[in-house]
Amino acid sequence: MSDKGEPNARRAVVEMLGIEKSFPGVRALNGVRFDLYPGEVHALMGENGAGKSTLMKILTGVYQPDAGEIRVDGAPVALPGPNAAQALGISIIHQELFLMNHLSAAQNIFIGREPRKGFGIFVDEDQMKRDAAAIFQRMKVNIPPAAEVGHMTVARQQLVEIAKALSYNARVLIMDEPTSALNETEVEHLFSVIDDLKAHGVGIVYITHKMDEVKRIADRVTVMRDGQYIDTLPAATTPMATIIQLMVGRELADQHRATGHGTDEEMLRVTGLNRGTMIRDVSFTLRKGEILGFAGLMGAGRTEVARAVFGADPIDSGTIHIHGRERRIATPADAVAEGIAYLSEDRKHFGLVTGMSVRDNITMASWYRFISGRLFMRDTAMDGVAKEYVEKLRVKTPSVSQITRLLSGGNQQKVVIGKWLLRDCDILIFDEPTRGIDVGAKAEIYRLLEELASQGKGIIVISSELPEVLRLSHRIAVMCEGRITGELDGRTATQEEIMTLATQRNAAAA
Amino acid sequence: MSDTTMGKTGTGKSALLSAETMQKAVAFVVLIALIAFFSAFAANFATGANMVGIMQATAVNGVLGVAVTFVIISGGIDLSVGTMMTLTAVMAGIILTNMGMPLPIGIIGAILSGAIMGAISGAIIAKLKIPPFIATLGMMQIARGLALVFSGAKPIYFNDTPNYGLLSPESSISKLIPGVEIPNGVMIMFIVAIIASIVLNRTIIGRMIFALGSNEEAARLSGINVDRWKILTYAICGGICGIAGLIVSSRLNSAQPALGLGYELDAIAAAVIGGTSLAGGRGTVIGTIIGAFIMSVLTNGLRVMGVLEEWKIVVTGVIIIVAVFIDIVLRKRT
Amino acid sequence: MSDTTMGKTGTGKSALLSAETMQKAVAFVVLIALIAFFSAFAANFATGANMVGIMQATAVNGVLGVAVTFVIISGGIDLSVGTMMTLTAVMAGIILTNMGMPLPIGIIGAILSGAIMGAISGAIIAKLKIPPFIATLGMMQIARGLALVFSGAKPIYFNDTPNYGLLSPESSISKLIPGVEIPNGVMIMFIVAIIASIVLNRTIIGRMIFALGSNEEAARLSGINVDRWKILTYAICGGICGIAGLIVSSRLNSAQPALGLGYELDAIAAAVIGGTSLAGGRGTVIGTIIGAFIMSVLTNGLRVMGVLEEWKIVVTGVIIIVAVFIDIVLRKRT
Amino acid sequence: ETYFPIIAKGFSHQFWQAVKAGAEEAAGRNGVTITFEGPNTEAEIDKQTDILNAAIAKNPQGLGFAALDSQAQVPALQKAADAGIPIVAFDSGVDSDLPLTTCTTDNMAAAAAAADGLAKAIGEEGKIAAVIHDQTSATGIGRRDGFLNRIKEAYPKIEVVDVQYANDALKAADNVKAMLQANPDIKGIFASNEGAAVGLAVAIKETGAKIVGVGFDSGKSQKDAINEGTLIGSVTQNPVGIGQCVVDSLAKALKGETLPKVIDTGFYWYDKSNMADPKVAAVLYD
Ligand SMILES: Nc1ncnc2c1ncn2[C@@H]1O[C@H](COP(=O)(O)OP(=O)(O)OP(=O)(O)O)[C@@H](O)[C@H]1O
Ligand SMILES: Nc1ncnc2c1ncn2[C@@H]1O[C@H](COP(=O)(O)OP(=O)(O)OP(=O)(O)O)[C@@H](O)[C@H]1O
Ligand SMILES: [Mg+2]
Ligand SMILES: [Mg+2]
Repeated sequence: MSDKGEPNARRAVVEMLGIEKSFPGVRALNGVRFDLYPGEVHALMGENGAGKSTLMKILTGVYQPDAGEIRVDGAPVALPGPNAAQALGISIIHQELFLMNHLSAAQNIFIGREPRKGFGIFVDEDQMKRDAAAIFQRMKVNIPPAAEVGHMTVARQQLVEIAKALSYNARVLIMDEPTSALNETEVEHLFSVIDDLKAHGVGIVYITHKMDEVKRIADRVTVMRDGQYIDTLPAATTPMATIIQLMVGRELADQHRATGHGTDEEMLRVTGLNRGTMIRDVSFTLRKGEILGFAGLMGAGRTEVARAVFGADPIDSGTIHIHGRERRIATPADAVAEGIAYLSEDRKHFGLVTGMSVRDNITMASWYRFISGRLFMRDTAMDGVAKEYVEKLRVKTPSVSQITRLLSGGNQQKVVIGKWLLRDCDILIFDEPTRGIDVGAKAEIYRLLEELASQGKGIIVISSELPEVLRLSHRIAVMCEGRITGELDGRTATQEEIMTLATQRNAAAA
Repeated sequence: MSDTTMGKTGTGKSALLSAETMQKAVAFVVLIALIAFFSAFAANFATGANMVGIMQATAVNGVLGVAVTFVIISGGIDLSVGTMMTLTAVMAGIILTNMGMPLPIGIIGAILSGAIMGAISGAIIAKLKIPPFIATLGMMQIARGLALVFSGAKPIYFNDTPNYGLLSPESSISKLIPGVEIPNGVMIMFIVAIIASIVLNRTIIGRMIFALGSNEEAARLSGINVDRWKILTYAICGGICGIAGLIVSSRLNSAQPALGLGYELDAIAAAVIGGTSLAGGRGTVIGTIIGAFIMSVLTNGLRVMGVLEEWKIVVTGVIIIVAVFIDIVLRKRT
Repeated sequence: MSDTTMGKTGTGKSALLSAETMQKAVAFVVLIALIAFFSAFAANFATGANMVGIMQATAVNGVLGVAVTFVIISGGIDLSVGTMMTLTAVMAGIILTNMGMPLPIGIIGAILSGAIMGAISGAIIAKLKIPPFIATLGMMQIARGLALVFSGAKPIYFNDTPNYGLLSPESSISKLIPGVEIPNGVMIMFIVAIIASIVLNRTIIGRMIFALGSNEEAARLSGINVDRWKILTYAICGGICGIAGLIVSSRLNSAQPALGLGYELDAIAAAVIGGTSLAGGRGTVIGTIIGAFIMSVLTNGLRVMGVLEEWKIVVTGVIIIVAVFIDIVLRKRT
Repeated sequence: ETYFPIIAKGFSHQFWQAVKAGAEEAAGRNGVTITFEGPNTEAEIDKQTDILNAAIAKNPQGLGFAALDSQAQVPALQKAADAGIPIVAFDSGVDSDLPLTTCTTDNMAAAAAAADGLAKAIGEEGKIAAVIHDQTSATGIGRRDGFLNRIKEAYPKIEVVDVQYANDALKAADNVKAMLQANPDIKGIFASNEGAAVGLAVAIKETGAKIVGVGFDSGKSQKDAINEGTLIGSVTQNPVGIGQCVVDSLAKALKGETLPKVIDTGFYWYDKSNMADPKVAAVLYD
């Protein structure tokens, strides 16, 4: 079937043919095919909502296809549930984290497959912790197996998910945006694990929106668009531009660096902010028309700072000046009233009311504007405004009345962005704004942020992707272990400079 | 692009509408089936007088169901609705009988005292972060105890307020449209339901309640003053309990201080049978009213059929489960 | 690297342990404070006999609390524990008195019938996707009705089973250690608690229960047969209700078919006061036992102080809220 | 076919089951059918009114009704009377002329008899207490006040130190134990219904307290406790007789016989000495 870039003449371990899947109002997959050979990394790419996650959920028995055939080792199989897929050696790292928050890392990894003792009744916790520690060591990450997952950052939770998938020792491993919350080091460690798996003949499906990752590890690339199969190409010889063009069906502007800088007018001044051990004496300023990047390794405390400034978490000490005047911000409501917006890194839990419509989510922070007679909601007006933003941000949704939960991850992110754009705050804090967003949309969001800055807003961008920080920021604050370890000029900073500051652990002692 | 979006929005909206309609329709189907069954198999069931009796038996549970529907949609629960109703009835008794004030003050007093108690529950939940189940379990006891304290553990009669019967047993509508003997208590239930429905679906209060129930943290991080809306939600619930208190005490021409325990479970059952999700974020007032009717049709029908009391209890348990099951199955089909 | 990991594992473990210990300690602090208060202000409270009385008053609620703790940790709720207890007591009565079978068969019969009823609730919840609140609300009625049907709405006495008293009022331990007059019913409660604690924390069953309560969807996607474990959880809950049924009927030397309504709320309150989260995924059996003790110390203490019934109700409501509040505040501090 | 719905104040408790048994016996004798219904608790007055409405809807030939509130349900009864349905009240009356007769025993007088029994057993002096099954229902209030008034009027040397409320046997047992704890010098306790009396007996047994226990109603537990000496005696109304009276009276009314305004079905103090007395044994039930 596929004569392009096929690794060798071995038999495909997985083949999917003519897969169809519809959800109410959405044709998610339309005659999609896909195959995977042992020992290859097959990247699956496409814009938000192209159907990547859905295709993989079908392969892992989470969804049932409406039509089509799945073959494993050449034989047609039925996958009525996750069990069936696991039994065939297919395992997945889900895009949305599916973890049990009250259980420890080790308990999550081995859930349902616990090592037993005492006639198979009792769980052998020690054995389990040892096994988990071994997997973490292989991934070169430092997560205590007994730590409760609910207390971890999204990044660490993602690492636990990866560890869990690895623990199955599967023949087929599907990774749905495994690195969306990871920093460069962790990504490198993951890649070496992937290389190792490849060497052992494991077939890997790799879904990502990060082009450099595809170049780095993929053997073949399959591109999907609007629920349809577009093409399968060898990763090494195909120019990225071609792939992007296939994905989006149009050309994209080149990447470039930030130019100019903000005005001298100070919008936000944070002084001596402290919160437990997570935020230590953090001070910074944000100027009008400026994009201030926050860089750092996982757990550096950037999210903590953002949440504290936004009033989402209580602080121990510190003052916040807005437009030169000291303000007490105790709740997010205070913050929004002061013109601060915060886009959370965890959209599922903190960003969206997933049970409500796209319209209600986009207008949520601005509902007060859509009230007539002090009580009644002007739904038609809200529809109009929401439609405007759906078009502006190219949200892929059948209508603004669609329940947000049914949107793909990236489109959900756009809805949250839309919410804050509509609220029209002066100070915008974007925490991982492009997490899970495809290249096309990413460029649009960058353009949008720049436009907002040029309109005179102050913008803080927290991002774990260094190219993104460098691409956007006029100034870059780097954090390590709850402190700001340095500030760099965005026009001249390099990745190396940032990494140096981000790992300056002993700055604490000084 | 714009055109497609427009077109799709249209269908989306009507799809939503029909889903909502469907949800009510589901409970409605169960109700109609029950009525048809009893009409066929229980002699004397399908008489006008019995229908009025059923309506009257629905009024209190229906109003309490509406009260608790607000709270459940907001992601909470209120176990105190039954005893709160009693406490408000006692308050009305104190104001009208013991203090001899005019009727409107008694009405306002009952509703207001319910709203205040509800607001206290809400404040405990919002500010002290006590789970609603526990906060209102405590409030259920507090209201029950206070009702006994205030009334001196004796019924308070409304004999000095001759027009108190206007609130429930009398039928003002029958004076306008002779033959339509619907008691005022039932009319009040319908009016409460209509207003509640408008509040939930058309006003900012309702929108906030749905947002709280769907994802409170996301609402908070959108700059919404979550605590304030939560307190308001429980206050509304308490105020509606006050209306239930007026209906029940008007019907009995007395505030009975021990009544109300266990009513909370019936009210919650009515809401859930009517399609309100205990997880929050989903529900309709009309569904709750239908749910309350299902419960009282069932009780009445089994009684008219002469089913043994103990088997009646068993059957009621079974039907609660079956009704919700049918709701779930039919709703999934759409 | 490996070293650090190991080191952190160590701290992780002790941190987890101390968090758990803390949770129990919190409820314990409230309990001690209550006991200290009543010892100081209620004459005759702090006597050995009264302590035994309190323990005995705790036994039934404690065991029911443990039963419902399983279900709550798994993310569900069981409103039927009280009437299920009654039904199992009636089953024991039928087996022992009406059918004249030997005691062990009566014991097995009670526990088994509870487990079967529980499994039915679980199956309704898991297979028909009925919310636990509704499924067990229905089951609460069904069990209550069946208890009346099976018993003919009359108490069944255990006069023909002379050693039936062994299950609760008698004190076997006092024969071993004279002076320790702890009744067997209380000892059974402690044994149930210990076994339940081991099951929850050390066995695969417990792990699955925590997993279900923490994130059922994640558990399902991990290939766990969620339905089966859920049914088992409710079956365990029902079986433990059977033990409560034995204790209560042994103490009263009769199965009282009308008893049990309202006991479910006390059991749930005991669990929550003891730190079990109604959202699922978090809870301890020891906490529940302490919670049950808090409730009976409170009731007993207020009674011994001679507080008026109506005020006792109010105070109980307040203390339920305060106890959970202290739990939340102290837990946050750690 | 002649049909009488009998609406009681409850149905799951022993007392009401005994009334039901009497009513069924009389129904068989008179060749009529009956149903026997009641709300879950004696507080649910509105639910009882709903039951009454459903009963009226069935166009019965007669109606037996034990009103939970003597005033509140008169309008509902009026509906039955308007429909020409003969009404017989039982257990406690209603403030109205609607019922043709009332089959009742005076709760206050019966409780006074229990007070006499208790007073005599403790030598007419000392501290006593009471555990009442319901704080607000007519039966609970009647028995409590009947007991307390009698003590106050007739036995000046007896002091009532505590009155507690418990609606089932288990709670009554724990309640009595707490009461004994608070007042170790209590000489006697009165329990106002079967459940409370069972609880009282359990508590006396468990504490081994040397006190005089007096119960109310009947039932196997109580009879055994009296035989064993755990309780000294008890007062029983004649629930079986009440049930018979209701159905018999309705049957008579249909035949056009006139009925006295009140039919007192009586009550008996019983203890070890007279339990075997056929007159007493006849009104005791298991
Ligand atoms: N359960 C569902 N119900 C309804 N629609 C769904 C559901 N799951 C996915 N969809 C829709 O199917 C389409 C494909 O979604 P999918 O999650 O597979 O996209 P994706 O390619 O993974 O996108 P992303 O890169 O944003 O994660 C989207 O339009 C999405 O809204
Ligand atoms: N709920 C929590 N409980 C315990 N520790 C937490 C919690 N949330 C965050 N932390 C810890 O606080 C520190 C700062 O986390 P934060 O999320 O602010 O980092 P970040 O720089 O935003 O990194 P990320 O890229 O993971 O978002 C980390 O050490 C993290 O483990
Ligand atoms: Mg996806
Ligand atoms: Mg972060």
